[in-house]
Amino acid sequence: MDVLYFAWVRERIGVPRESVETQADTVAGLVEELRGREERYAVAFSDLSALRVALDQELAEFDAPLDGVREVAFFPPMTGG
Amino acid sequence: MDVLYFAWVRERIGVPRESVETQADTVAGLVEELRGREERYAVAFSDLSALRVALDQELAEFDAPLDGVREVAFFPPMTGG
Amino acid sequence: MRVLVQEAAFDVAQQMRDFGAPDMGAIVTFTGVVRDNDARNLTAMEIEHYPGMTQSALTRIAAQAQDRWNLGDVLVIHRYGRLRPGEQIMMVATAARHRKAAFEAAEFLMDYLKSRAPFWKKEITADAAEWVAARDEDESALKRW
Amino acid sequence: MRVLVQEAAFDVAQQMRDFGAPDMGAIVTFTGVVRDNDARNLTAMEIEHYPGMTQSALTRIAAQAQDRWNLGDVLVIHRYGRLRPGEQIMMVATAARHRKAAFEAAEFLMDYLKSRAPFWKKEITADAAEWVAARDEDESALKRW
Repeated sequence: MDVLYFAWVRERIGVPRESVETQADTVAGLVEELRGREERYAVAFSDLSALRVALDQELAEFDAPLDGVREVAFFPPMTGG
Repeated sequence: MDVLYFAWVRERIGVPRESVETQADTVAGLVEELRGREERYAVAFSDLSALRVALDQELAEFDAPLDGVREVAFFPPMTGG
Repeated sequence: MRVLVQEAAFDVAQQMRDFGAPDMGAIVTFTGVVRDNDARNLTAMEIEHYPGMTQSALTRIAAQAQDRWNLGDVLVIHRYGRLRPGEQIMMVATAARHRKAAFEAAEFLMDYLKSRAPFWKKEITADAAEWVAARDEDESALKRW
Repeated sequence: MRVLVQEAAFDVAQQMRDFGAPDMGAIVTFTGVVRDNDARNLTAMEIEHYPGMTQSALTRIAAQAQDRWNLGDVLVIHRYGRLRPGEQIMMVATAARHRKAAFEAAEFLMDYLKSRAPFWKKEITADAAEWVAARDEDESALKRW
């Protein structure tokens, strides 16, 4: 699936998007996998309360299932307006 | 003093303004005098709760003194905006 | 601050051209338009006012809003005379540092214009003319402030 | 309904030219402007967004407002990219029969744009660049609705 990063999440991980192969059932599971990859992921995902997630461009929770999802995006709380 | 009427008060009394000689101490006293003049005044001033008053172009209460006042205006509740 | 009482139509765009101030991040405007009545036969809305008092009453209301919300700018325009459905009656604009203040100040201005500015509206139809009655909600809206 | 996500500047006057609808007596607009920071050394505000999601998120928020307040018209414009102090970031406009609905709908739009539209702001100064943090008040403002 495609994994996208925005704002400081993007800066910490160093890329705006990447393709990820995962067996995780939920967003939380995917986050666990990513954290185990490299330090920069562990840093970016160290505090989930500071992050938001969207599945196929809709806001979701971290316990949401990944079944059928093609695009996951991680970002800090939005600051529009 | 000058007495001004607006909106339906003006229409009921039939003039937009007139000069009035009064001995009344308060607005309420002036209203009493006017009511006694003619039917059209009695009709216009029949329900004081439906009226507002301004003294020298500032909103006032019916028990306000007329001392030094040059212009009294009677009108229904305002409907600006 | 700009307070205009006029019979002529106004152009919102032109009024907003120089509106605002440095460091004011939020601008709110309200524009009132003559609506047709429920029977859809409104010919005109006639707006009477108290010439000697109107400008000073509006200026006082605008100054109160400016002080209370630290507005960087404030604008009030109110027309009088005979207006047709669809015509703009009035507008207010507020510029504040943050959105909450800009919204509150604009609502304050509207609540006070409704019940404390010396205007009276009359609805004219083909066969009748009726003064618009003040609504209890308009008077009680002032309690919020 | 009009929802625009764009890098280019917009002209409020031009956007408002055809705005509104018959029988809508109240029009409220909100315009957001880039404010300088407290140290008065802001060079630019950089606004990042999530291109695939932005338009649909804004459209959903606008449609919610339209349904809930029976708006005759609704407009949302939000820019992205590099903006200088004083530039307009975004605007919303609402047209309703009465003023209360027009104000509420505009405040609803702003509260949701702040916390539910995928934009992120970064303040650029001569020697630093810092992401603007979301404020707890902005999140809790949503509870009102």
